[in-house]
Amino acid sequence: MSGSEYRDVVRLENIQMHYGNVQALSDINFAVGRNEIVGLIGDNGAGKSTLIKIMTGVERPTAGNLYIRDKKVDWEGYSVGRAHELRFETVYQEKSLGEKQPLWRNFFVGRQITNRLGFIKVKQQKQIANDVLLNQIGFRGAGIDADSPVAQLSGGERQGVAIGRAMHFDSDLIVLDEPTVALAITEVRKVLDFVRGIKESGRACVYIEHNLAHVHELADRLVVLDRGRVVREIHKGEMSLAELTSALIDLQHAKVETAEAGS
Amino acid sequence: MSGSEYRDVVRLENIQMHYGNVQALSDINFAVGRNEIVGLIGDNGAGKSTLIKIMTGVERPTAGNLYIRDKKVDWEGYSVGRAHELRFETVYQEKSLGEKQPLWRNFFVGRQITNRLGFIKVKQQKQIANDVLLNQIGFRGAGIDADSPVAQLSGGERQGVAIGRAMHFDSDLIVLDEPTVALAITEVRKVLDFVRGIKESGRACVYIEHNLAHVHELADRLVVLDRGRVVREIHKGEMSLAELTSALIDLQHAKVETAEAGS
Amino acid sequence: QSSDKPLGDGMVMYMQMGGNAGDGATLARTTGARDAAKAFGLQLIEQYSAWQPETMLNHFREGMAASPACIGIMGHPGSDAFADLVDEAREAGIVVTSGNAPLTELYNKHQAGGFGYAGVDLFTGGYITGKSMADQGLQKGDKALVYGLLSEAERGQSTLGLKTALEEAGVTVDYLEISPEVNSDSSLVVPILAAYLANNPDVKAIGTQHGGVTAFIPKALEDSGKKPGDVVVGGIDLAPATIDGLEEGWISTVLDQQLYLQGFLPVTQCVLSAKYGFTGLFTNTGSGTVTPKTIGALVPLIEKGIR
Amino acid sequence: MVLAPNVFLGYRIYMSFLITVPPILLLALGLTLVIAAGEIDLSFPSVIAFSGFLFAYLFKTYELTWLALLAALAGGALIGFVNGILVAGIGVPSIIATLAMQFFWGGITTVLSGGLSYNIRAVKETALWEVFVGRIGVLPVQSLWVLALAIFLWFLLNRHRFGEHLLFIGDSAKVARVVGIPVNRERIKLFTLMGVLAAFAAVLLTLENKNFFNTQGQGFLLIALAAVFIGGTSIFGGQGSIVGSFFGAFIIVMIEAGLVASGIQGFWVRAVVGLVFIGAVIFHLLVENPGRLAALRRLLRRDG
Amino acid sequence: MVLAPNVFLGYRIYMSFLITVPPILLLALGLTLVIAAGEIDLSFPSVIAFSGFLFAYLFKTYELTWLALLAALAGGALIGFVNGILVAGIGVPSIIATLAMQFFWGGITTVLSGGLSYNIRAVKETALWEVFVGRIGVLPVQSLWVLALAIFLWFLLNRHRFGEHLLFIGDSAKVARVVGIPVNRERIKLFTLMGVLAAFAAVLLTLENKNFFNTQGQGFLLIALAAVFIGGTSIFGGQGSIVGSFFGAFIIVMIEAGLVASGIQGFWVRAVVGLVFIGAVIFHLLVENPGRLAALRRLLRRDG
Ligand SMILES: Nc1ncnc2c1ncn2[C@@H]1O[C@H](COP(=O)(O)OP(=O)(O)OP(=O)(O)O)[C@@H](O)[C@H]1O
Ligand SMILES: Nc1ncnc2c1ncn2[C@@H]1O[C@H](COP(=O)(O)OP(=O)(O)OP(=O)(O)O)[C@@H](O)[C@H]1O
Ligand SMILES: [Mg+2]
Ligand SMILES: [Mg+2]
Repeated sequence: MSGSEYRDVVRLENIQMHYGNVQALSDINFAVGRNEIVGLIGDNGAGKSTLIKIMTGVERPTAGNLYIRDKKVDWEGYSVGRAHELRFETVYQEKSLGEKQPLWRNFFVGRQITNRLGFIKVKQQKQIANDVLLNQIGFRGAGIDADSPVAQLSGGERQGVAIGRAMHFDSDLIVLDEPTVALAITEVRKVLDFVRGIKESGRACVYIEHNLAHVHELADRLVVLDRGRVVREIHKGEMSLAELTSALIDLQHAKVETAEAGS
Repeated sequence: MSGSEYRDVVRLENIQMHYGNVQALSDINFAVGRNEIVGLIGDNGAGKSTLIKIMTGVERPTAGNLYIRDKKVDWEGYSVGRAHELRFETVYQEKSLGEKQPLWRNFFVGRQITNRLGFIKVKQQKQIANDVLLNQIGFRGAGIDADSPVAQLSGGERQGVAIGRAMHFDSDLIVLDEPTVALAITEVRKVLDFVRGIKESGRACVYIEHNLAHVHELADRLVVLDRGRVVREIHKGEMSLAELTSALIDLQHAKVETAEAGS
Repeated sequence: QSSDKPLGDGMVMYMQMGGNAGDGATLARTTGARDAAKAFGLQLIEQYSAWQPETMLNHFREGMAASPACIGIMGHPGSDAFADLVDEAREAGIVVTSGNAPLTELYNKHQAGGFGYAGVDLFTGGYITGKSMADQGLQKGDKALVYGLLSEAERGQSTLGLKTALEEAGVTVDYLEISPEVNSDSSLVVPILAAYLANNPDVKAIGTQHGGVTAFIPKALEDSGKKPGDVVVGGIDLAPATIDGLEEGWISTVLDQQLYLQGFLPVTQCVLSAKYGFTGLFTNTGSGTVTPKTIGALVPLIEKGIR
Repeated sequence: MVLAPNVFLGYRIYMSFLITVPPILLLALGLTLVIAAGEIDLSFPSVIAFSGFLFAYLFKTYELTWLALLAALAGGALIGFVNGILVAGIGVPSIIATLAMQFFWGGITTVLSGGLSYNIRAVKETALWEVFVGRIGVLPVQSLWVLALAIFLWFLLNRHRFGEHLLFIGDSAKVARVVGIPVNRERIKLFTLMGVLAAFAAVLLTLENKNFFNTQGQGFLLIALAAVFIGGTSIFGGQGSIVGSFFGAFIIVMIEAGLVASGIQGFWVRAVVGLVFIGAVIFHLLVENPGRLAALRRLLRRDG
Repeated sequence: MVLAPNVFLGYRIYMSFLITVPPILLLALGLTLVIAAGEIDLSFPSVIAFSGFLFAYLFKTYELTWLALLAALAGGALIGFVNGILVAGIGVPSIIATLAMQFFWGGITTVLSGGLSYNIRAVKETALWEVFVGRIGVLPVQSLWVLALAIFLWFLLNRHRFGEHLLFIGDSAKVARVVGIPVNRERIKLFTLMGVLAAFAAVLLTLENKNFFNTQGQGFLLIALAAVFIGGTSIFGGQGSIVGSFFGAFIIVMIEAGLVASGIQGFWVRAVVGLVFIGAVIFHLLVENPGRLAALRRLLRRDG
C-alpha cells in the first residue's frame, strides 16, 4: 500500500468546524507529506486536537474536504475504524482506554486478532500485549500485566499503554496528541526515539506538543495554530529554539492586544 | 489559623497502601514544613498520586498515621471536605471537573458562597469565576465564560480551570499533581510563578512533576519515590539539574537490573 | 368413617388465588379458602399470579411437582391450555378443581374425578349487571359507556356479557379498554372518565366489571359535576369505596360474586373428593346484584374481608 | 387536545387534572432530583401503599389526623433512609436496592393491612382534609401545595448547595468525591427526601380518595418515570429539569384522557400513547439538536 | 428449599423449573448483553406478546409451523431494530425508547388480535413442537436449547469481536468511538439480537402453553431484570456475567416457588422475596469486597 504513488499522506482543505456558536476552526489547510514529521503547536484552545480529530475520523467538520493519499475521501464513509484500515494510528489527548477492560482487550480493540468467524484469539493477543508492555513500553510496575484492568493504572501508565498501542500497529501515519504528558523521563525519551524511528522508517507523523524543545528538535515542519487558524509555518532550521519561543510569546501578546483593541 | 505554632503543615507516618494485591505504598514517612516547597518525583506508578490522595482525604491508607499542624488526625473524620476546611488545596491528576456543569459551579463546588440557609449566591460566584478566568488564568479562547460547561473546553483549558480554582482559594498547603500538563508555554510560566508566589507568601506546597527542570528550580527539597518507597531526599543546591537527571536514570537502571536478577 | 382428626388432616392443597395478595378481587377468596382450610384441617398453599395466565400454568406445574392431594386452579388460561396438565395431574392421582372462570370442557371430562367449579359464569355475571342497569330506567337509544378488559380473553367475558345485555336493551354502547396502569391502580381512572364525560355529556350509563374501577366511578362523576342518579352505574365487587358509592346513590347496581365462596368451596370440594371420591360440583356463587337498598346489611362482613 | 375541543374548553376537566396530577407530580419532582444525581428509585409505589396504610390505619383506629400525617411522612422517610443506606452505605446499585425494597415494603403493607382496604370517609370532616385537599372555590388545594413544593424544589436543585452536590454526584461520583462533596451522606439525604415526597403523595391520594387501597401506587411506577423523561431530564445524571417534570406530569396524565376524549377506539389508545410518548421525546431531542436527523441518515449508510 | 424438603427432593419440581425457566433465561441472557453495553431494554414484554401472536395466528389461520416460527423471530427482530434506530440513530436514551415501544407494540398486539387469546393445541402434533418443547424422557427439550444458547452467548460476549465491542461501549461510548468501534451499528445489532431472543422466548412459551394469551409477557419484566442483577451484572455497563444470569434466572424462579412450597402465608411471600433478593445482592457485594462493611460503619459517623 505504501508502495503506491502519492505526494501527501493526508490533506485537509478549507476545513471549518463549529461547535454550536463556538468556531473552533476557520478555513484550515493542512497537509502531511509522505515522510514528514509535522509539529502542530499553539495555545490552549487553539484547535489542535479538533483538527486531528477531524483528520482521524472522530469528528466531522462543518465544511471542507479530506484527501488521503491524494484521493478525495467522502466524510460519510469516514470513521476511526476506516482510518485504521487506511493505516492511520492516533494517540488522542482524551482518554481512549476502556476503564474496566483488561489491557489485552484495550490493546487490540477495534483490530482484534480473530478467526474467520470473528472469535478472538485470546492467547495470542495476551502474549503480544504482554510483550509490548514489558519490552517495548518497559513497565516494571508492581503487578501490571495483560490482565490488569485499566482502572488500576497510574496516570502515566495509562498514557504509556496508549502509546505502546500506537507503536505496535505500525502505520503509515502516526498522530500523537501530547504523547509525553504524564510520562517520566525515561519514558519520554522512548517516545522521542519512537518519533525519530517513524521518520527513519519512511513514515509520517503529526506531533502535537507544548514542550517546544521536543517539537523543535523532531519536526521537519512546524504549523502554528491560533484561535482556529493556521498563522505560521516554520521549516526545520528556519529558527532556533529560543527564536521560536519568543516568536510564540510575541504572538500571544499580539493576540491580547488585538483582543483588547477590539473590545 | 496560620498564626498558630506548628512545625509541619502535614506529616505522614508509616503509611501503607494496598489496592487488593497491589502494594502501592510501603512504609512511607513524608512531611511538609511550614514554608516549604517539596518536589515529589519518581517513575510512573511510583505512588506519587496515591500518596497525595491519602494526604488530602481522597483515599484511606491500609495503615499509618496523619498529623496536620503537628496534631494527629483520625482517618475516620478525614475527607476532602475536611482537608479544605483545614486549608489544604489540591489539583489532582485525574479529572476533577463536573463535565456537564458550568464553570461557575465547578469553581466553587464544595465551597459555595451561600446565605445562611445554604442557597447559593449565583451572581457573586459568576462574577468571581469570570474574573479568575479572564484575569488570573487569562483565557482568551472563543466564547468561554463562567456559564460554559466543562465539556466544551480543550484539554489545556480544563487544566487551567483546575489550577485557577486552586489559585483562588488561597490556602496554607497547595498540592499540585502535574499541574503543567497540557498547558501552553505562557500558561506554564504562570503556574511556575504561582508556585514561587506560594513560597513568598509563606505557605507550603507539594509539587509533583516529571519535568525535572521545573522541580529542580522550584523545590526546596526533592523527595524521590520508587515503587512505593521513599528512596532519596535531595535538598536544594545539593545537585545540579544534570546530576539529578542522571541520578534518576541510574536509579531506573538499577531497578531493571535487580528485577532481572530477581526473576 | 369418622375420627377425632379433622377431615382434611394431612392433606396439602395448592390453590391459585388470582391477582395479588390482598387486592380487591382476591382478598375474600383468600379469606374463604383459609377459613375452609382451618375448618377441615388441611394445609393450604396459596399461589398469586397477578392474573397472568402463563403464571397460572407455571403454578400448576410447580404444584403438581409437590404431589399434593389437590390443586385449585383459576379458569383464566382456558380449557385448552390446562387440558394436558390436568390430564397429567389426574393420572398422578391429584384432585383438581376450578374457580372464577368456568372450564366447561375440563369439567365435562373430569367431573367424575372431582373436578368442580365455584364461581359465576363470567358472561352471565356481566349480563346480569347489564340487565340490572337497564332495569333502572335506561331507554332505547340511550348512550352507555362500557369500560372493560376485552383484551383479556377470560376476564373479558364479563365485559362482553355486560355489553350484550345493554345492547339487547336497545342502548348504544361506547367501548373503552382499561389500560394496565388503571388495571393495577384504579385511581388513575378519574381523569380518563372525566374526559370521556366532558366529551359525551349525553351519556346515560357507565358499566364495568372491574372492581377497582367501580370504586372510583363516583369520584369521576363528582368531579365532572354530576349528581347521584344522573348516570346509571353498574359495577362489580364490594370495595369500601364502592359501598360508599352505593350508599350515596352514585352507584346503581353491583354484581356480588361472593368471592368468599370461591375460596371456601374449592377447598371443600378438594377434601370431599380426595377423601370420599365425590364428583365435582358446579356452583354458581353469584347471581345477585347489590343495590343501594340492599347494601346496609352487608357492610360489617365486608369490612372483615368476607363479602 | 385538538381532536376534542369541547372537552378541553370546559374548566371541569382541568379541575379533574388538578386532582389527579398532584400525587404524580410529587413523585416526578422527587425522581427528578434522584435521576439528576445519577440514581433511580423504584420503591416509591410501595411508599404510596405503606404510608397510605399508616395514615389510614391511624386515622381509622385512633382518630389521629396531624399525627397520622406525621407518621406517614416518617414512614416514607424510613423507607427512603433504608434505600439510602443500601445504596450509599453498602453500595448496592440503586435500581436493584429500590426494586427489592419495593417488593419488601409492598409485602409488609399487605401483611400489616391483612390485605384490607380502608374506608376513611370521616376524614372529610377534619381540618386536615380542608388544608390539604379541600377546595378554594373550584380549585383543589392540593394543586397549590404541589406548586409551592415544585418552586421550592426548583430552588433546592438549582440554587442550593445540596442541589449542586446532587448535580455533581450525578455528573461523576468520582469527581464529586474529589471536590470534597460528602457523596454518601448526600445520597442518603436524597433518598430520604424522595421517601418523604412519596409519602406526602400517599397522604394526598388517600385523603382525596377518602379510602386506602391495598394496591395503591402500583400504577404510578411507569407514569411518574415517564413524566420525568418526557420533561427532558436525562437518565445519565448531572442534569435535571424541575420545570420539565412539572409539565411532563401534566402531559402524561392528559395524553390518555385526551385520546379517550377524542374518541379513539378502545384498543388503539395504548399504541397511540406509546407513539405520542416517543414522539414527544424525539421532538425534544430534535429541537435541542437539529443535527440528529442528518446523523440518522448517515448512520444507515456507514457508521461514525 | 430447606423449609420444604419433600418438594425439593423430588425430581419433578426440577423438571417443572426446566419448563418455567427457559423463556425467562432467554430474556435474562439477552438483557445481560444489553446491560453490559450500558443500555436497557424494557420492551421485551411486548415482544413476548407480539411475536407470540404472530406465531399463534399464522399457525391457527394458515397452519404454518416453521414459517410461523420465522415470522415470529422476524417480528422480534423488527421491534429490536426499531429500538436500535431510536437509540442509536436518533439518540433517545434506551430506557425511554424501549418503554415507549413497550406501550406501542403491546397496544398493536391488542389491536391485531382483537384482544383475543388463541388456543393452538393442534401444535402438539407438529414436528416443531417436538423439536422445541418436546420431552427426552422427562427432560424438556427447551432446556437444552437455552443451555446451548447460553453457551453460545457466553462465547459471543467474552470471546467474539461483537461482545468486546459491547463491553467497550458499555464502559464508555466516547472511548469506544475513539478506538474505532462503529458504536451505533453495534447498538442496532444488539437491540435486534435482544428482539430475536425475546421472540424465541415467546415461541417457546406459546408452544409450551399451546396457547397465546393477549397479555403474555407482562409478568416477566421485573423477573428477567432481577435475574440479571442477582447474577452480578452491573447496571453501570462494561461488564456482564452470562453465567451469573444463568443461575440468577433459576434462583429468581426458585425463590418464589420455594417460599410458596415452604408454606409461608401468601401475604408474606412478597416481603420475603424482597429480603432474599437484597440479601443475595449484598452477599455478592460483601464477598467481592469485604471492606464494604467497615465503610458502612464509617459512613454513619462521618462521610468520606
Ligand atoms: N485503584 C487502584 N487499584 C489498583 N491499583 C492501583 C489503583 N490506583 C493506583 N494503583 C497502582 O498503584 C501504583 C501507584 O499509582 P500512582 O497513581 O500513585 O502512581 P504515580 O506515581 O502517580 O504515577 P504517574 O506518574 O504515572 O502518575 C501503580 O502501580 C498503580 O497501578
Ligand atoms: N465538544 C465541544 N463543544 C464546544 N466547544 C468545543 C468542543 N470541543 C472543543 N471545543 C472548543 O474548541 C476550541 C478548540 O479546542 P481544542 O481541543 O481543539 O484545543 P487544543 O488546541 O487541542 O487545546 P489544548 O492545547 O488545550 O489541548 C476550544 O476553545 C474549545 O473550547
Ligand atoms: Mg488538545
Ligand atoms: Mg500520578
